[in-house]
This record gives sequence, C-alpha cells and structure tokens, in this order.
Amino acid sequence: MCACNCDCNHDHDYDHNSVSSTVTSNPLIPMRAKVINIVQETVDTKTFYISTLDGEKPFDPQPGQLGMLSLPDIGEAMFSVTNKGEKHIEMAIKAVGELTNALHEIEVGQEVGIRGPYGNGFPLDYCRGKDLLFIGGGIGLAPVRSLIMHCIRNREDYGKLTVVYGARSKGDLCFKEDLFENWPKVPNMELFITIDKEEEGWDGHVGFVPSYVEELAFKPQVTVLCGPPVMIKFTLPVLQKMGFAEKDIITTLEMRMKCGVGKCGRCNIGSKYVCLDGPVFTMEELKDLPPEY
Amino acid sequence: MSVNEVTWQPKILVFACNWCTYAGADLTGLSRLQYPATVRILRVPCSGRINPQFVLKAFQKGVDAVLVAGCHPGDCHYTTGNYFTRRRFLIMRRLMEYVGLEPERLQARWISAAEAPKFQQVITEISEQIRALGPNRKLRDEEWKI
Amino acid sequence: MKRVGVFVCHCGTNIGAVVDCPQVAEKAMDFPGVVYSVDYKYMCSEPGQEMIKKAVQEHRLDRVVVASCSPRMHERTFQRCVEGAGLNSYFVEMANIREHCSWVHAGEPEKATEKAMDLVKMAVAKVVKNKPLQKATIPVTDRALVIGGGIAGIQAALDIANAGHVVDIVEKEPSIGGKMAQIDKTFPTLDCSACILTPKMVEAASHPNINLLTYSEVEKVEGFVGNFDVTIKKKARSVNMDVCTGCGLCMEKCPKKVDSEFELKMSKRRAIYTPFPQAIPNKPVIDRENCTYFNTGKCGICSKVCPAGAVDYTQEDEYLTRRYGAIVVAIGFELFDYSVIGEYGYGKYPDVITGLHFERLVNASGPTLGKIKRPSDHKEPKNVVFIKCVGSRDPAKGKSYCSKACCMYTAKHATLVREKIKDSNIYIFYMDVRTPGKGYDEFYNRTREQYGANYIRGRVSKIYQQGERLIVRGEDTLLGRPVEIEADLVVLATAMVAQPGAGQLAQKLGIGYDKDHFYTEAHPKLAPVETHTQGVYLAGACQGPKDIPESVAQASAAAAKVCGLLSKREMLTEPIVSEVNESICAGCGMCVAICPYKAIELKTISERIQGQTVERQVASVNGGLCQGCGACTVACRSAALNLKHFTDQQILAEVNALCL
Amino acid sequence: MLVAQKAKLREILNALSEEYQVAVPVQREGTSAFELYRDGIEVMFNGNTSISPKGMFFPQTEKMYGFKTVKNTTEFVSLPVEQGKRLLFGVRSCDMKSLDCLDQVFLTKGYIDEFYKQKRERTVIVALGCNEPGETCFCASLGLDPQKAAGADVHAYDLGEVIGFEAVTEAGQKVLDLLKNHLREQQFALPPVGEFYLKPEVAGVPEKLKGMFESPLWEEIARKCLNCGACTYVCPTCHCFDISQDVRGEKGIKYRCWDSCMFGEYTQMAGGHNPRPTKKERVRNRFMHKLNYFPERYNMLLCTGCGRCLDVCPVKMDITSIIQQIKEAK
Amino acid sequence: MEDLTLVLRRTAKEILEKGEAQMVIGWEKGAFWYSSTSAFISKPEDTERLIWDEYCVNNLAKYLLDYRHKEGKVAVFVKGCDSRALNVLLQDKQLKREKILIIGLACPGMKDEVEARKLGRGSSIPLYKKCRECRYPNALNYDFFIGEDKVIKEIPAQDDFSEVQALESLSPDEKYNKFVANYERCLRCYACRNICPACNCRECIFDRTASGWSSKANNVSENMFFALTRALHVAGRCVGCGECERACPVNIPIMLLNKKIIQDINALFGEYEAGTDVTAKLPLGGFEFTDPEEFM
Repeated sequence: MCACNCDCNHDHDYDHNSVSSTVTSNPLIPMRAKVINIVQETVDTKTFYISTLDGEKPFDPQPGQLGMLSLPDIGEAMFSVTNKGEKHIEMAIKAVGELTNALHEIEVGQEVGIRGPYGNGFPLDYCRGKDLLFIGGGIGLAPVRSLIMHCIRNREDYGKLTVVYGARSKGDLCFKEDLFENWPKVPNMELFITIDKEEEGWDGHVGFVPSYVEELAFKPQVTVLCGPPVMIKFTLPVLQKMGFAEKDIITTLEMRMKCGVGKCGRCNIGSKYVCLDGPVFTMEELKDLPPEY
Repeated sequence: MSVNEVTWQPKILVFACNWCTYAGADLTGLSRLQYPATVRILRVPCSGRINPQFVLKAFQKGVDAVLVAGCHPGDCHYTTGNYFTRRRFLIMRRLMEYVGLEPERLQARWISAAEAPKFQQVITEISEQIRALGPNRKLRDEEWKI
Repeated sequence: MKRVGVFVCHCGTNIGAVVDCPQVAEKAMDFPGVVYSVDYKYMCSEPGQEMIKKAVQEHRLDRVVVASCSPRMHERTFQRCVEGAGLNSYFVEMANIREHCSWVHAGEPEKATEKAMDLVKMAVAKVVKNKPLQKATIPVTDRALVIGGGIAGIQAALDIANAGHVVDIVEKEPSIGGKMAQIDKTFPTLDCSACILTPKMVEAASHPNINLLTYSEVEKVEGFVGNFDVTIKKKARSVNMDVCTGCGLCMEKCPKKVDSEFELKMSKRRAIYTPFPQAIPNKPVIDRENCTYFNTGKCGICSKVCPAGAVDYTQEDEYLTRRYGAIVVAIGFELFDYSVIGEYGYGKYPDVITGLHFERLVNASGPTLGKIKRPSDHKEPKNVVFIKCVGSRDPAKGKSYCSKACCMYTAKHATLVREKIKDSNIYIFYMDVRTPGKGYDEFYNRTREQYGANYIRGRVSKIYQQGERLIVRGEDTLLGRPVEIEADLVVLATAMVAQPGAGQLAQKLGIGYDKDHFYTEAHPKLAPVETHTQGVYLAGACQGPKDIPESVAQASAAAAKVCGLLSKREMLTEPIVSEVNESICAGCGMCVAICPYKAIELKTISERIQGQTVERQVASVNGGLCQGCGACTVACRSAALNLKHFTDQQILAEVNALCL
Repeated sequence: MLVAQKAKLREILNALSEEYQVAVPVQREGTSAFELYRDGIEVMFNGNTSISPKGMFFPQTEKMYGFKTVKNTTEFVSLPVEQGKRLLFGVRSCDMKSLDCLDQVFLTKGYIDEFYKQKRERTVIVALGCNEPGETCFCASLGLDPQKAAGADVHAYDLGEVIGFEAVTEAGQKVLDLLKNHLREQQFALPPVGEFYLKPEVAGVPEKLKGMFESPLWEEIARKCLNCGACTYVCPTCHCFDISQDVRGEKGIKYRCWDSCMFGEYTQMAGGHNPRPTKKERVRNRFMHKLNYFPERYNMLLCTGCGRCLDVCPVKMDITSIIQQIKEAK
Repeated sequence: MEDLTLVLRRTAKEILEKGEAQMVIGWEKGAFWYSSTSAFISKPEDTERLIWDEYCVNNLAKYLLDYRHKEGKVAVFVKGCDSRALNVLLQDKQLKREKILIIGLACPGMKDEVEARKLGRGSSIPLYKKCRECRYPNALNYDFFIGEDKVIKEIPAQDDFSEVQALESLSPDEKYNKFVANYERCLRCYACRNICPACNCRECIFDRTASGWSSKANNVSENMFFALTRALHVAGRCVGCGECERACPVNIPIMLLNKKIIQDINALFGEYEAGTDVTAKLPLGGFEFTDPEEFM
C-alpha cells in the first residue's frame, strides 16, 4: 500500500509528484553550497539565497517542498523553499533555536550544507486552472509564497489569485518587496494585508486574519492556509462556515525533522511522516490523522 | 590530538580562583619565579564555581592533570565558597582514584594571593609528577582523524 | 559567526622579550571566529586603545580578545575601551600572557610562545560565548562605619562627617585616641602628640554626624557594598553614660588598684577607670575581671559615692545591628613582642624597655611625670642605649619587613634624652637610618650633630645584667671592631605588627590579608586604600607599618572614597550574577542553603501545563545581593542556574579549546 | 539436509572465518550480544542474545561523514567504510524478521539509506532455529516459524548432538559449498517446538487501534512507564535515530545514534512546543507505531515477538498484556 | 505474606471508599509467577488486584511525582527502602507530605527475580543482594502500618563495603579496566536514572544536549562521564535501594560507585544514612569548618 495520499491502493514504489532524485548518492550527506544573498525581512526573519559553489541551483524543488540546511558544526534543520530563481533557492528563516540564531549571524559568502528537495509539495495538478486563495500568518507565508511565485511564473495556468496575509506589526510583515511592489502588479491578483494592532504609519487593515477572512466572505475555492497554530485553529471554522470543502483546504505542517527522508521516525503524525508524506496535507487528510502535531 | 611519547608535553589545567590563587599566580609572575610551561590557568570567580563535571570534561578532552586551587578556608572573598569546594573535591578525588585515575592527576590545593613561592613549588611539583607518569589515556574521548 | 579581533601586547619588553608576539598574532588568525589580529607595543596605552576602537569600526568586530597582562590589572581598562567603541563592555576577554607566561617562562621562549597561543585560543573560545550584560543598580545606605578609633579612624570619620554623612566609630578600648594618645612628642616638629590629637578627639566626639561606640567590637558583617548589615557588640561599661558627668569621684574612691595597660604596667589604675586623663568619652568603665564587687559581691563603693548614681552593675552586653553603605578599617598596629629574642633578655630585665615605654616615661602625664627614670630603681640613667630594627628586617625571629617609623622616633627619643638629661651619653645601634619624609633627614642630622647622639652601625648581639647596669655587647661594622657599653637604660625600637584580632576581623569582612596579617590593598600602587571587597576601605597601620602623617593621609584618602560612594543614592553593580532558568528549576532549594549572601529564595509561580494551571516553587536570584561566586551553579544538578560571564558553556568552551 | 557434529562447530566457524568476518552470539558478563568470532569463543546456543543483532546493521553510534569548517568555508569529507564479507551465525527467526522490518524502513519509500544498505548487502545470515521458546517469547503468535527464519540465507537446526544446515539462497549455498568437507548428507526430522507461555492474539489489533487514539486505556497503560529507553534500545525493530555532531575546533564528524521516542527531547521543537509532552503520548505513540502506524505503512507489524522488552523493562510493561487490553477495550 | 495481602486490599478499599485518597499505588501480579508490577487503583472494586508477595520489589515512591500537581491525595504502599526514597523526595521538596498517604510495611526482603527465572518455581530462591544487606526493612515514615511492626528479617550491623574495599585495593590500571569493562556495554537508555528516586530533576542535563554537557553518542568515554556525573549528583542522597542495578538492561554494578561515595561521606563527614530523617541536612548541601583538610 503506497503511502501517497491519492489512496489508490496500487503497490508501486513512491514516484508521486516526481520527486527529483537527491543530489548526492547518500540522502543523508549534504552537498556544499553557498549563501549568495541575505534579505532582512523582519527583525527576527531573514531570507537566505543559496546556490552551489559553481553558482547553480542545488536542486529544483516543487512549490511547497523542503530543504535540509546545515551549518555542520552547529546542526541541521528543515526549512521550506520559499522561492527559487535561475541559479538559487530561497529559504526564509526565523531565529528561534540554536541553529537559526547562528544562521542569523552569518554573512553573504558563508558556505553551508544543503540536501533535498524533500516532502510532497503542493498538488499542482489539483490546483491547475482554479482560483486560489492564499491565507498566511507571520513566517507562515514562506511556504505559501513558493506556490504563489509558481502561479505568477505560470500565470495563465491558474485562475484568480487572492492573498490574505497578517502579521503582528508592520515590521513583522515578511517579503515586503513582493507585498507592496511586485504582487500588486500581477494581473488578476488581489492582496489583503492586515496587522494585529493599530500602528501609526500604517493605513491598511487592522485586525486578526480569521476575522478579516470572515469579513471578506470569499466564495469556496482551493485554499492554501499556513501560519501559527492559533491562526489555523480560528480560520478553519470560518472557511468551513463559508462552505469550503475540507479537501480544498491545504496546509503545510512544521515538525521537528532530523533525517528528512522518512527513516528516523521523528516527524510522524500517525503513520504519516511529515518530511516524506507531507508537509502538505489537506484538511481532509489531517482529519483522519491523530491530532498530535 | 594524538599523543606520541617522544613529543609529548604534559598539559595541566589549573582552575584558579580569581581572588587568591589567580592573584598568587600574578604575584609569582611579578616576582619572576619560574615554573614549567606545562600549565594553563583558567580563571573562575571562586573555587566554589568549579564544577566536578568540568574536571571530568577536561580529562575527557585530553588533559593530563587538573589542579583545583583556591583561597585558604576562611579567606574566601565570598566567605564560604571554598568550604563547599573542599567537601566536593574530598569526595571527587577519592571517586576518581577509585575508578583508576592516578591520584597525582587530580589535585586540589589552597594557595593565597600572597603565597607566590608556594604556587611555583606546587606547579613545579605537579609538572614533574605528571612528566613521570606520562600522558593520560584514561577517561579520554576516542580519537579520530579526518 | 562571531567576528573576533585579537590584540597581542608586547608590554614593552615584558612580554615581547620572551613571547614571539607577531607569531602569536599570526597564529590567532586560524582560531575559529577570529577575523582580525595584530600585535602592538603597548595595548593599554592611549594609541593602543585607539587601535582597538578603530579596528572594531573598520572590521565590524563584535568580540575582542586582548592578550597582555593580568585581567586583575587592566580588565576594567579594556572593558571601558570596547564600550567606547560601541560594543557591550563584557564582549572582551583577556589572555594573561605576562604574569602567567612571559615572566614565569623566561628561559623557554618557544614553550612560552606556544602557551601564549593556547591562552589566546582559550580566550577566543570563551569570548565567542560572551553575552551582552548591563550593569544593575542597587541602593546605597547613607551611613559609614569606621572600625578603630585611632588617629586614622578619627581623621576618616571627620572627613566623612564634614562631607555631610553620618559616621559611627567602633573602638574596642573605653576611649578613642589609639596609640597616638600614648605618644609624647611627634617628629619631626616635636610638637606634643596630645596637643594635636585631643582637639581632633573632641571634634569627633562633638560632631553632630559622628557617633562614638567605644568599648565595642564588630561581631558580624553581612550584606555587601551599599548595604552592609553590621552587628556591633557594645560591651557593658557598668556606667550609665547619659547620667555620668565624668567628675571622677568614683575613680578616686575605688580601693582596687590594677596595672594600667595604657601606661604599659608602669603605673596603676583603679578597677573603675578611664585609660588616660584626656580620654574621650571621659566616662569611666568598670573592669569586671578585677573589680571586687564582680568577683566577691562585696564593696560597691563607686556606686555609693557617685553623686549622679550613674554606676549600674546590672548592665549587660548590648548587640545592635545597623546598615552601612561603606566601612573604613583603621584598627592600627601592635608592637612586636620582643620577649622571643633571648639575646635581649627575654623581656626579664626591667631596664630594657620598648619605644612606647619610653614615650610614657618622657610624657608629662606619664607615670614619671616626664622624668626619665629607670623602671628598676627610679634613678636617672646616664648611659642610654637605643637599639633599632628589633624584630624588623629579621625573618628568622621577627618580621621580614622594615617598620618604617622607628628610625625617626628613635632619633626623636635621643633628642628628648639630651633635653632631659644634659650630661647623658646616647648610643644608637642601627643597620640603616631611613629618613624618607619632609624635614626628616635634617631632624636626624640635628640629633647626631647638635644633640651628640652616637650612631653605631651594627647589631647588638647580647645584653646582660651586671650588678645594677646592663652590658650591651655589639659591634661597630664601620670601625670593624666589637663594642661594649655599660648602659643604665636600653630602649628597643620594636617592629610594628598587626593587631592580634586582625585575622578574625578580616574573615568577618571577607577582605584579604597577607602572611603578617596586615590587610591586602586592592592594588599596591593604583588602589592603596581600597580592598577587593567593594565598599570596604583601609586606613593607617592596619594596612602596613607607617607613621602618623601617612596614616592621616590614608585616612583622608579612604574618606574621599567613602564620600564618592555615599554621594550617590544608588550605585552600579557588576552584572556578574547567577540567573535561573525557571522552566528547568525543580525548586529543590539546594542553592538557597548554599548562597553565602542569602541572595536566592524560593518563590511560587503558576504556569499552564497541558491546559492545567499549576503552582510550583522555583528559585529566584536577587541580582543586588548576589556577588557572583557561582557556588549555587554547581549545587544545581540540573544546571538551571548559570553564572553570567562565567557560564557553564563559556568554561566548557575554554576547556575544549585547550585540548584541541 | 546437510549435517555436522556440534562438537565440530569450532572448525566450521574457523573455516568460515577464512572467507567471512564471522559474528556469533556470545554470553558476556551481564549481557549477551553478537561479537566478532575468534577461535575458541564459546557460541551461545540456548536462548536469544539480550542485545539484538540490529546493531550489526544499524549501529548505536555510526559516523556518517566528516566536515571541516574553516572561517566561512564548509567542506564535507567522506569517511572510510568497513568493507569485506560478513557472516552472522546463530540469528533467531524473530531477529531475522526484525531485519525484514528494518529493510522496509531503510531501503524503500524513495530513499535508500546507503549506510544500512552497504552493511546489509555484504552480510550472509545463517539463522539458527529455536526448539525451546524462552518464557517471554511469543514469535509464533505473530505468524513466525521459530525453527525456520524467513529471509535467512541458511537455515541451521539444533538437533541435539548434530546441527543441520539447509541453504535457502544462492549466497547460502555458497556458504555450504565452502563447508562441504565438514558436512554430510543425512535425513533428520526437526524436533517438535516447545510450548509457548505467552500467546497474544494480534488478529484485528491494527484495525481496532485505528479508532483508539483517544481511548482512556493509554492513560492507564502509561502510568507505570518510566519513559526510559531500555525497551527501545533492546528492541530489534526500533529504528529511530538522532543526527548530531562531534566538533573539535574546525573539524568535526556528523554521526547518527539511536534515539528513543520515549525521551522528552525526541520531539521537542526549537520554539518550545512539544507535540508529545508527557509519557501518555509517548507510550501511546510507541505501541500505536508498533501495532498500527507501521502496519498501515509497511503492511507488517513492528514487533517480532522476541520478548526482549519484557526482559528488560524495569517496571515489567508487557506488550502481550497490552495487546490483550486493546482487544478487550470497548 | 498471604493474609497481609487481604489486609492490604481491605486498607486500600477503605481509603478509596472513604475518599481519603484519589488513588492507591500498590503492586499486582505481572505476567509471570516471579514478577509483580505496580498497580494504580482508583476504583474500590479494583483493589482486588492488589497483592503483597516476595516479588514486590518495585520502588513506588517516584511515581508520586506524576501526581504532585493533581488535586487530592494519593496513597502509596512503602517498604523500608521505598520509605527512605520517599524521604529523599520530600527532602528535595519535590513532594508535599500532606498530599500523600503513606502505608508502611515490614519487608521480609524480596526474592531475586533473575535467579527465580533460572531456578524455576519449585526451588528455594535467594533474596536480592540489596535485600540481604538491607538495614531498614521496615517503613520509617508512614501514616499507618500494616502487619506487626516486628522485625521479620535479621539486620546486618552496618553497611557492607567489602566489595568497595576489594576494588579500592587494586592498582589504578586494574581499577580502570574494570570500570571500562562495565561501562563499555552501557546503552545510555537512562533506566538507572529514570527509576532512581534521588534523580528527580525536572529536566536532566543529559536530556538537553544543547547545554553542552553531554552528547547522545554512545561511546565508553561519554558513558563514563554519565556514570560519574550521576554518582556525584546523587551523592549524599542515594538511599541504596539498588533499583538502578536491577533496572539496568546490561547489569552494570552501578551501586559500586554509590557505595564508594556513601563510605567516603561516612568517613569524612560523619555517619549519614540518606532518607532516614527528612529534617537532616544533606551532607553535600553544606559544610563544617572542621571538615578534614587535605589541600593545605
């Protein structure tokens, strides 16, 4: 019984979503890479642009896929690839633990270890041709942005794009350049940005994401939802009340991951490994998994 | 760091309390009293700050001997620090000897800020003892090379 | 990663002569985190510090390691320097490659260089883990305590009181005045000691800001700078000070005679007594050991005759605890007990006396009312022999140091003998004559030339009694022949030693003392009146032998330090205190019992664990009380306590760096 | 069936040592485990080793790769890997089945664990049948044949004075060819297998567990557990591991080592959140993984009935009685 | 022993029925005749599961830590060693005495399970070594006691340090080789720590690799660091219940380290028996000015 979530119980090896082969023969050994640019998104979040030593993309990740970034003498951690360019991939990282704080102290030119891509990524063929609603909270926008950028690159394959994004304060809004310069220029794409509390110098919407979504009363469509657990907990019922089908609500989960290839047994939710069968799950799938994440 | 007999130099770590032994070591310097260069002094506010686990870590990382040194009981700048050191290291020394570490490799001495000659004499004495004993291989991390 | 700058100092030739500084600087570039390293002649100099500041700007350094002298010397200097460059002052670590390296491994330059590299590697490994710290503020109690009522204590108290602060003087004798009260004249001006001392004593007694706690001792000292809680034991005087008028009737009528300590047993005093006539407070004290009433219950005359009914046999010792912002220790000195020296008669010959005995003999209010008489037969002596350096500069039987003041007061004694006994012969055995003060050498020459004192360069090997006279056998090293003098009176210039109780008091205060129990100053040149314990200062002979001008100078210096401290309502404290990680702390309380400053207590916090609010106890450190000794961090098994600036991680980093 | 006198086992093992690095079960002071065979080592014939042969393929601490971090450069260095053919003699059928479980984990689902694969491919396994099950054994209840370890290269049978050998795979045949002058052809009937003391019925348990995540049973079961790692470290099928590094200055080695879902730090996330904070969640996860999650993913139970967890558990947790309680739970 | 089981059940039942405690922690029969395991009874009718036989070796005191934040009281049966363990937990302020109902027992000494399994049901089975040497078979600190308080086991005069002294007499290398041989096989499963009543930290440094003290790597050097550190941490609080040795899957003689420290504490700082007096000052929690002086 294959673990892909299209529950067609044919028995084949795992080739769902054409996982591109890892760059090194041994999935646990990283390859050398270099940080070629660092963008300070917020006071505690930076986006790192990473490419190989000879200036190529380490791997070509699908939207929503993850990469294992490492400073070998400190540690390794899994981060979503928030965007990819011709010659690089981008990872947005918030300083929370030992490794992330160390990452926030490195400078452009620092060599790192990278391996991947991991995880199933967003179901692109399921979303093709449909209107898409993206709901993000704080750093939660990072994984969602990979799909948004993909849709912008293949704009004609996708319907109307709507982005609802909230953060604690103006300073906490990630990817400001996209939010205020690039994305408004994209045809048939609507942006709704909100911050939690009133702040001078901010004339946009003020309020929490769940109430804002309720206020905007969207028609049911495929939705990608990602943010802090409290935001998801309150946004879900709003979407369900608005008639969104559970299989149309997609989210990515964040768990402690060590191997990244579904072996070390750490990131399991029930029988599913977030690093391999996830991190992207529909609400329907999550419903019949044990609530342990 | 691999150990070969010929080029081996004893590596002795001294945990010195800032108010007495470290000052005594300074005075030893001021008075130009020479002693072997096998010793590295690590400053701690009080001998009471020396956690026996630091000593275990030092042996694990490859030190040949450890000296725990502080003020004479009663002279402690923090009044009672060295009384705890005394209890801890009376037990610790016996425990380490019990598991097979040569007693000379873990010593504790009270050396006040004025006892420069004593500092010189203690360091010289330990250095000779360890030179005689040879490199320490006990409790050590396994060595690897890449 | 952290960007560390390493600055290796030559310290002129002190380091550079032995340690190959350029090589150390070059090797430092290989250590993890180091992005800039340089060596320079004098890092602590102005240009040296400028170099650090410039390097921090230019190379965007966020950590600095200075390899130079002992941090006990210049850590403060370099902390201020990096602060000037915009870094947190605790982002600097020092590698001691002078006192611990170049000065002690002069014969092995390559090993010294290798050790210097190791020490720099340890410092770099530690500094990478340093965290930014801010100084905290604690309240300062506007009250000072002076321990010891001699000239130094009185002078310090006066200066502090005149600056507007309240001062308490604690003196263990019934009266203030100290040793100077026993002295007759003072060199080099020969003005009478009482004339310059008693006005100061009166001024101190009457000063509104000064409280005298005589016949009292310090029992216990707790707390720390700005907040010393001192428990003082006021011994029972058996006389009610408020009622007594000091008329002295009781002292006349008291039948019991006892040797007077003030007069060095050369005359008697009564069981109820004041040490000397000009005593302040001039109110008597009952010496309970010798008073008949206290021994047998009979007598009680003094209470009968006392017009004011001030005598109160039921008085008890009284303990009072007060909070002080600063403490000045001025407990003075004692004279060396020469009875250990057999050659000078083990103290058995009555006519072999000390300088202080001589002071009493020539003193107008002394036992002989100023006439020099031989204690044995009260005759006026003809031949007077003075012997200097008795117990001083004599490591075998006495002390290794020079007691500084004996040369001058022996010369003074010689002039007084000449003045009082015109036709006397004065001999002075000396090793050297040290006259370092203003007008000192002129005074000494006058003694030799005008007053005809015979200075004999040589030591006295033996004194023995022969009939009524004493034979003093010595040698004259300048003439190279033995000398023998028949003396009527021999005065020994004995060494100054520390007060017998000096050691215990130091342990109560937590201050250091040397092998001779003189108190250790924070730094011999840069901080002579401070101790390593912040807020405790030194003045006078308790810090080392010295004469009156120096003691007074030190007293004023200490007072200036105290006024600097008390002038502010609060002061900055070292942020090197321990901190608790409440999520790890299990509230076992091991640390509470161990903290010498009672800085840790268990407090109750409430937190939500799995949807349930739970009350539990955790340790909490009072940053003001904690002095950063770190004993609690070792007692804490789960390492919930860590000492800032000396964290487990920093020390482990140093240990690891040492062994790579 | 080819047979040989048990007394001649020593020669057989010496002969095999020419070709292979041979490992055999050995009784040591306080424990028993698989060790490199040297002439004269006494092979343990009764019962199973207390430390499973899992360590031969998935060592407790395994160096993966070296690295050098000089200034801001990062370099990865591959480490020498032990080569040479190996032969495990005396593996019981429960441990053989556990290797089957580990194969599923390490060699399938799109990623191959090279470290494990290399060790697995160079090892030939001579399984030894059990005639007399231990008190805590229950492999039969999980559908295993104690005398014939499915998946082994050679089946060896303990026939009292004599040992019988039957090659199953080609590699096994090569082994027996190597020993042909030690063996002789003889017909032997396998002795009957002794009576099992523990007989848990696992049928239907995985399916029933699917709905039992919220069952109060877990609270009761978890009460006496100490959350130590003993059961997970002796269990031949437990395969969770942690990745960490041993750093010495600018050089370091990245290694992986056994980890246990029983430890608190196992799922502790950087931000402070821990999906399995107390021992109830951890105990539930352990048994759900063995009896539900793993079957759902790999179509086989993650328990082979070796009974080691019953032997070592300080508070005598017993998976067979837990299976019983699951069956009886409402 | 048989009738005591009935007394035990009746007592537990009364406690639950009268609501004096929310739960009773005792023992019940395990899967085999030679093993009894812990039981957590909250319903009066379940008290039938409780038993008291020669295999109730588990030290139940440490389980109370799981219920210290729950409302109501918990009753627990304690043997001599268990009650000393409970005293250590009280001394370490990890439990509140008023939230615990202690039912003391006179312990005849527990039979060695490993031997029982080897020798089989019929034969006479020796006691655990720790029970043979035990000097406090009866509960010391309890709310009420089951069975007569008479000693039903002869008690050795003082602790037996013969093994420690035997080890002390060896040469440094011999001692070290024995130490390595023991700790080479340590799995770092932490069963010894998790069962030890003196190891009651909220978060152990060995569970926090980020603290830098230890790594998860299982090599003899890290194992020795763990063993020595734990011995030092429980110094002065180890009650000698021997549960660590019983829990160790690879049978390492852990008590050899703890006994050595107990012997040294007695010799250096005066006779001290951990867990016998809740008010006593912990030997390594304080000092005396008159402590032996070896470092002058």
